[in-house]
Amino acid sequence: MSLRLEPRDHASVSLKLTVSLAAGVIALLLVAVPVIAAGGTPLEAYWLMLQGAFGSMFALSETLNRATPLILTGLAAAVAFRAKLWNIGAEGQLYIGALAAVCVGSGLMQLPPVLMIPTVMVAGFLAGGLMMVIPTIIKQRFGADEVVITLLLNFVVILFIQMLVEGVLKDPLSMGWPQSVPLIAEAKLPKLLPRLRMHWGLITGLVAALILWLMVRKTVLGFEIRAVGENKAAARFAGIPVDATMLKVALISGGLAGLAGVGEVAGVKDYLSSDLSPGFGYSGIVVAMLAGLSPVGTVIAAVFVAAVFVGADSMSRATGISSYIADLVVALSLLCVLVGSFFLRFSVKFERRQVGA
Amino acid sequence: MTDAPVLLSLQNITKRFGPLIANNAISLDLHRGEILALLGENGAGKTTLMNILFGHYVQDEGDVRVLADHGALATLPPGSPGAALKAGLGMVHQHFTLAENLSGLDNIRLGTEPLLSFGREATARAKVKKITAESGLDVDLDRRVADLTVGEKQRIEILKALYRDAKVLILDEPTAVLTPQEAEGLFVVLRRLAENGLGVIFISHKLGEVLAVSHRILVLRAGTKAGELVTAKADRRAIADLMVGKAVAEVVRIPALPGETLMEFDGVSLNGAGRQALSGVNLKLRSGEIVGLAGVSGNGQSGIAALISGLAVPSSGTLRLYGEAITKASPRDLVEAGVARMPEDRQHDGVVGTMSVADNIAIEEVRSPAFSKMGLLDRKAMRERATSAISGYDVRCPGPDAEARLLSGGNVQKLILARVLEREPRVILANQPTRGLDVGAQAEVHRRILAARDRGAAVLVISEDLDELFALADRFVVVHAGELADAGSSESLDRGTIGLMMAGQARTPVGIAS
Amino acid sequence: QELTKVAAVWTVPVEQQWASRLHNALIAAKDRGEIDYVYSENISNTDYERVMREYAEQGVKLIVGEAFGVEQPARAVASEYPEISFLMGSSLPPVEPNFATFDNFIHEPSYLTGIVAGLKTESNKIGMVGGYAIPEVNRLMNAFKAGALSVNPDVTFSVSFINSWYDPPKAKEAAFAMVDAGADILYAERFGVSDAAKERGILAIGNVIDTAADYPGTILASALWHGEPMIDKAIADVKAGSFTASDYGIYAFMEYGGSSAVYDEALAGADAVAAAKAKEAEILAKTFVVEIDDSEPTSTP
Amino acid sequence: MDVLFDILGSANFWAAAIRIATPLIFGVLGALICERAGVLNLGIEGIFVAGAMAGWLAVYLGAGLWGGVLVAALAGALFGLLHAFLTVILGLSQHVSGIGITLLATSVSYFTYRTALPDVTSPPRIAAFQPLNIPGLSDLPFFGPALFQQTPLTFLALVFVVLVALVLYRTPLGLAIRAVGDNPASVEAQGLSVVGLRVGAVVVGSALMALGGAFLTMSAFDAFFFGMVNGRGWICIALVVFASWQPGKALLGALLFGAFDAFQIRLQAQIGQVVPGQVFLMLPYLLSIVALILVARRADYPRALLQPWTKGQRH
Ligand SMILES: Nc1ncnc2c1ncn2[C@@H]1O[C@H](COP(=O)(O)OP(=O)(O)OP(=O)(O)O)[C@@H](O)[C@H]1O
Ligand SMILES: Nc1ncnc2c1ncn2[C@@H]1O[C@H](COP(=O)(O)OP(=O)(O)OP(=O)(O)O)[C@@H](O)[C@H]1O
Ligand SMILES: [Mg+2]
Ligand SMILES: [Mg+2]
Repeated sequence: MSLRLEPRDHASVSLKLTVSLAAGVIALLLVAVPVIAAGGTPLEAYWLMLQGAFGSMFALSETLNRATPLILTGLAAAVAFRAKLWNIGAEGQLYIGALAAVCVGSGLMQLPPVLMIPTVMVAGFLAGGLMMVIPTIIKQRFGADEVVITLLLNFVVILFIQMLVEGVLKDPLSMGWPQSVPLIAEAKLPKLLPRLRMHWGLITGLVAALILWLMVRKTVLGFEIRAVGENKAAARFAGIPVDATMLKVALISGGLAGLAGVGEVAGVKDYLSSDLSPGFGYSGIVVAMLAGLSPVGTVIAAVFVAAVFVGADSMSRATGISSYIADLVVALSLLCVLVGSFFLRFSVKFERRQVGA
Repeated sequence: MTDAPVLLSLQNITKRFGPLIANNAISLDLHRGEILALLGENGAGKTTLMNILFGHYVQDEGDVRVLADHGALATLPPGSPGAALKAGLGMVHQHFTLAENLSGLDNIRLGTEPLLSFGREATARAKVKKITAESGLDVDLDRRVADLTVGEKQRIEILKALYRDAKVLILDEPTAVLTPQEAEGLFVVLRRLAENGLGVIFISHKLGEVLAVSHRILVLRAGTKAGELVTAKADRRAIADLMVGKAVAEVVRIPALPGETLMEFDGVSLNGAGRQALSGVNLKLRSGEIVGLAGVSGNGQSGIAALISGLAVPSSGTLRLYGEAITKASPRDLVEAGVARMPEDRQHDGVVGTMSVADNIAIEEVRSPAFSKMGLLDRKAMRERATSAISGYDVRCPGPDAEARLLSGGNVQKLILARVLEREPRVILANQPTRGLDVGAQAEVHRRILAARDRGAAVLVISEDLDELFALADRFVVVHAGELADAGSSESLDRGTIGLMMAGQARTPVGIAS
Repeated sequence: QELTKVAAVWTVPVEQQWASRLHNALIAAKDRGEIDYVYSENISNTDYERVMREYAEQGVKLIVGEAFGVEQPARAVASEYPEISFLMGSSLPPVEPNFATFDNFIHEPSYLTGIVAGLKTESNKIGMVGGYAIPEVNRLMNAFKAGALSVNPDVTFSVSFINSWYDPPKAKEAAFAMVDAGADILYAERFGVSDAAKERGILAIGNVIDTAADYPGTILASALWHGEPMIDKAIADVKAGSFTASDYGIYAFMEYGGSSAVYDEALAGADAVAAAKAKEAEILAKTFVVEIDDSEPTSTP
Repeated sequence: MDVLFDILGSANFWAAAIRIATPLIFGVLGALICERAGVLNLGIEGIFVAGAMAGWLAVYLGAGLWGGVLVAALAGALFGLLHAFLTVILGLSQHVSGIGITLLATSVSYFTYRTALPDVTSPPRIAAFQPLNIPGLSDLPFFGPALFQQTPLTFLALVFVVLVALVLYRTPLGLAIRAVGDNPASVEAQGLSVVGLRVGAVVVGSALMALGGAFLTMSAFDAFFFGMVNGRGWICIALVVFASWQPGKALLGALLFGAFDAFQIRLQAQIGQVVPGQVFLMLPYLLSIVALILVARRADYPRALLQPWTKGQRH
C-alpha cells in the first residue's frame, strides 16, 4: 500500500462543507481533553459553547460584535496578502485609525451625525492607510522587509498611543486613568438594536467585504492587484504600474484596519486607550488565511472565530473552568481548520503499486 | 556499441498524473560509453521519465535497474534520489537545482559528506580540480552561484554529477541556455566522458546537436516510445517526422523589402548592472525587416531588450520611436504605441501562472476600452479574444479559463505571440523566441514572425541559436561587451564571421572591413 | 437554602497583588459557607461588559470587579440590572441604586512605611518602581514619599514605571538600575523589585501583600491591604437587602481594618518602628490625616 | 553627558545589557535556524511562554534546574514539531500556522498553569539559577562584574551562538540547511531529504526559543507570571532580519537591544522622566527599522522562505 497525494484543481462546495464540518468535529473532540482535565463534562461544555455563541439574542449580538473588527482586519490582511504585501501591522493600523477617529470626533468640529460619522470614518481609513503606505514605500525604496517593519510598528504605535492618552489626549475627567477624551455623540456609530452592543461597524464590514468582492472579480484594479501579487515581474513587463498598484493595496489594507479601529472607539468604547484591541489585528491574519483570502469567506471566518471565542469564554464561566480555555479552543479550532484546508488542496489516495521483482 | 554491458535499464515505466498518462510502459537500455539522445515534443514525457529514473517522481508501474558493483542489474527503490545517486546516476536537471547563496564548490559538495562532521573542503576542492582538468569544465568554484552566468551554472551542474563518480549522466536540455560555443565545449566533454565508459542520456530539441553527438536516438511521443534510431543512419526529417507524427513543413523566408525606420538607437548607453551595460549603441529597426542580434549571452542583449521593453531608460543617447525621442517611456506607453515585446524568460516575465489564459492574453491591454469600461472588466470581451487566440495560434490548453501555469513552454510562447501580434504591432522584439521549443512549435513561431515582417513590422530577434538567426534575419548585428557592430545582410555572412565578431575579435565582417 | 451567589470579573490574573486581596477575601467567605463564588480572570476591557452581563444573566446577587477601564458600560449594565448589586473598583462616584464603588486607599500605611524608610536609609536615596502611573499607584507612592520626607528631608527619590503590570524580569532590571544609582531602599510596587533588593543585599518596602517570608532579611516594612472588611460588609449588606450605592473605599482605611502596616523590627530598628507606630496612633485618633495625592510621582530633580 | 558616561562606564550596566539580551539571543538563534531552512516560525512568542512555563513547572514539581531546562527545550521542540508538521509536511501557510502555534502554546501554558495550581494567590517560587562565580574571571576589575557574573543560561546562550555559527558555516549539515532555505530542489537533487532537514531545523530552532522563555522563569526570575514574555518573541523575529540571518550579527543585535533597554532604565532611574517614558521604549523598535532600511539592500534573504515544498510537485 502506498499513500499518495494528488493536487486538486478545484474543491467542490460539498467538499468544502464536509471538510469544515470534519475540522469542527475534530476540534471539539480535542477540546474535550482540557475540559476533562479541568474536571468538566465535554458534552455539557459543547452545549454551553453553542449557547454562549448563538443561544440568545444577546449571545448572537456579542458574537457579531466581536466579529466586527475581525471582518475588517481580516479583509485588510486578505487584500494585502493577495498582492503578496505581507501586512502584519493591522494591529497598529487599527490603533491609528481609532486615534484619527478620536482626533476629529471628540469636539474638534461640530457636524450633524450624517456628516460627522463619514468624516470620522474617512479620517480613520486614511490614517490607517497611511500607516501601511509608509512601510510599503520603505519596501519599494530600500527593499526593507515589510513583515518586520509592520510588526515593529505595532509596538511603536501602541507606545505612541500610551504616550498620547497619558499626555495631550488625556481626558481631564478620567481621574488620572490613561484614556482619551470621549467622542461626541454625533460621532458615535449607532447601535443596531437597543441594549445590544452590535453597531453600524458591522454593516461597514459587510459593505467593505462586498466592495472588495466586486473589486477582486470585476475591476481592473482587482485584476492588476492579482497580477502584481502572483508575478511581479510579469506584471511589470506587461505594463502594470507595480509600485503604484502596491501603494493602492497598502492604502486599502491599512485603511480597512483603520476602520476596525474606528468601529471599536466609535461603536463600542467611545474613547481611546492602549487596551482597545485584544489582538484583533493579529487575529485578522488568521481570519483572512482561513478564508483563503476571499472577501466573502473572510466574513464567515470572522464570525466563526468570534463565535468560538465568545462561546468558549461563556462556557468557561458556566462551568467554572479557567477562562484561558477560550483561547485554547480558538487555537485548536484554527489549527484543525488549517489542516482541513490541506484536504481541499490535495486528495489523498491509498493504492497498491506494482513494482516488479 | 550495443556489445558493451548495460549500465541502466528501464522496464515498462508508467506514470500517470491524474487522467494524463505521461509515460506509458517505456523501456530502454543504456550501455557503457553510449550517448543516448532522448527526443520528443514538449510535454512528450522526457523530463518525467528522467525524474522517475532519478527518484524525484514515483512511477506507478515498472522498474529502474542499475548495474551494481557485483556486476548484475539491481532494482532501485522508487522515489529516492539518494539511492539513485548512490547507484551512480547523475542528473543535470532541465531547471537548475542550485542553491544560489552557496559557492559552486559548496553546491558540488552538498550531500556528499557526513552531515555531522567538519567537512572535507580541501579534499573536495582537489577532487573537483582534478575533474575540471580532465573534462575541461572550467569554472570559478568560489563565486556564489547567484553571480555565475547560465553557462557556468550548467557546468556546476555537470560537475555535481561527475564529482559523485557517476556511471550514468542524464542531461535534460543542457544546451537550451548555452551559447553555441559553450554547447560545443560541452559536447567535447561528453564525448570524452563516454570514451571513458560513462553512459549518457541527453535530451535536446536541437536536432543538429543530437545528430552530432549521440550514438542512438530514442523518440517519445505523447508518453509512448515512438521509435528508436541509430544516429549514424538517421536524418533530420526522419527524426522530426517521428517526433511529431507527421511531416514538419519547412519555413521559407522571402527577401525583405525594408521601409522607413520605425525605431532607432542613437548613441544609446546604459549604466549599471554589468550584464545589461551598453555603450554608444546605434541601431535602426526598419519596417519590413528582421534584424538578428547575435552575441554571447551577457554581452548586453538584456540591456537592449530592457530598453525596447520600457524596463530601462538610456543613461545617455536617444531612443526614437517613429522619429520621436522616447527617453522615459514605460512598458505601458510602448505597448500603446504599438511595440510588441516577447520576454526572454517567458515563465518569469511572460505570464502570471495562476491567472487564466484569457487574463494573460488581455493583461497588456486591460485598461484599454477593448477590455474595460470605467474601471470594470469586460470579461466577455476577454474570453472572446482568448478563444479566438487559442484557435488562431493553436495554443494547446483546456480553454480560456485554464491557468497559464498548466501550459507547456511552447504553448506559453504561442500565448505570448497571440497577445502581442494580435494588435498588429509595428515594432516587434522577439527575445529567444523558440528557446526550449520542439521543432513543430519552432516552425510555428518562425512562421508568425515572418508573417508580421511581411505585413510591415520592424523586428529585432535576439537569439543564441545561430540556426534560428540565419532562418529569420535579413540583417545581422552583433553585440560584444556592450558595444554593437553591424554585420550586414545575412546573405553575405557565414557562421565563422559571426563567431569571430561574437568573440570580440572583429569589429566588422571580414572582407567588408575598410 | 441557596447560597448567595457572588461573581468577580478581574481584568488581571488573580495572582496580581491588587485582585488577589479581594479574591482571597471572597474565597474566605466561600470557605466559610457564606457565599457561592465564581470568577473570570484576565478579561480584556473589550470583553468586560459581556462578561458582566453573562454573570448578571446567570442570576448572581453581587458582582465585584474593576470598572476603571470601562466606567460607562459598567454603569450601563448596572442600571439594566437594578436587582443585582455591583461593587466595582472605580475612580468615579457611585450611582444609585446599585452601583457601589471602592478603591485601594492604603495611603495611610504607605505613609507609615515611608517613615521607616526615611529613618532607615543611609545613602538617602530611595528607588521606586511602579507599573503604570495611574491614581491607584500614584497615591501610594506619594504617601510613601511624604512619610519619608516628614522624618528625613534629605531623602531623594528615583521613580520609574515599567509600563506593564506583569513583567517581573523587567521590574527587577529597573530595580537593579536604582541600586546601581545608589539607592539602598526600594519601594516595591511590582513583583520583581524585592527580588532585586534581596539579590543585592539591600532593603525593600512591600506593598499591598505581605511578602516578607519570601524575601527573608529584605522587607523592611509593608503597607498591606485587607479586602475582608469591605467584602464582608458588602456580602452582609446584600444578604440583609441593605446594599446601597455608596463608596466602599473607606473600608480600606486603617480605622476599618482595611489596611495596616507591618514592620520587621529586626531590620528597621526599634526607633523607626516606634516613630511609625506613633504616627499610626495619630491616624487612628484622626489627629493626623494622610493627604491623598493622585498626581504622577516624579524623581527628585 | 556625565550621566551618559556614568552609565556606560558602570560594569553593572554591561551586566544588565547581557542579562536582558540573553532570552533574545536564544530566541533569535532559534528563529534564525528555522528561517535559514526556509520556515518562518511566528510561533516563537507562544513557544517562549511554553518554555517559560514548562521549565518552571518541572522545577517546581521537583526536577532539578537542568532538568527544567531540558523540559523547556522538549516543550519547545514539541510545538516546533507541530509547526513543522503543518508547514513542512502538509505545506500549509507558515503565517497562519505560526500565529496558531503562538495562540495554542500560550493558552495551553496558561491553562495548564491555572489548572495545575488553581489556588495560588502569590506566585510560587523556585530556587532559580544563580550567577556563577568563575574563579579568576569573575573577580577581574570591571570585566568581572560586567561580563563574568552571569547565570549559567547566559553562558549557554553564548555557547549556542558559537555552536550555531560553527554548524552553519563549517559543517556539511550547515551547508545543507543553508541550501534548503535557498532552493530545496538543490538539496533533493543531491539525495538529501528536504523534509528531514526542515523538520529538524524547526524542531531544534523551537527548542532554542523555548530556552529563551526558560531563562525568564529560571534565571531572570524565579516564578511564572501570565503575560511575562511580553513581546520578546516578536522582537526576535525582527532581530533575525536585522542580523541578515547571521549568528554573529544576531548576537550583536540582541546585545544592542539589551544595552538600549538597560540604558533607558538607568536613565529613567537617574534623571527621571525628561521625556515620556514611551519615547525610550519606542526607540529600540524605531532603531531596528532604521537599521533594517540600512542593511536591507545587502541582506541575503533565504530565497525559499515561506515557500512550501512537496515532493513530486513542480515548483
Ligand atoms: N508534476 C506534475 N504534475 C502533473 N502533471 C505533470 C507533472 N509533471 C509533468 N506532468 C505532465 O506530464 C507530461 C510530460 O511532461 P514532461 O515534463 O515529462 O515533458 P517533456 O517531454 O520533458 O517536455 P519538454 O520537452 O517541454 O521538456 C506533461 O504534459 C504534463 O502534463
Ligand atoms: N505543476 C504542474 N502541474 C501540472 N502540470 C504541470 C505542472 N508543471 C508543469 N506541468 C506540465 O508539464 C509539461 C512540461 O512542463 P515544462 O515546464 O517542462 O514545459 P516545457 O515545455 O519544458 O517548457 P520549457 O522548455 O520552457 O521548460 C507541460 O505540458 C505542463 O503542462
Ligand atoms: Mg522537459
Ligand atoms: Mg522544456
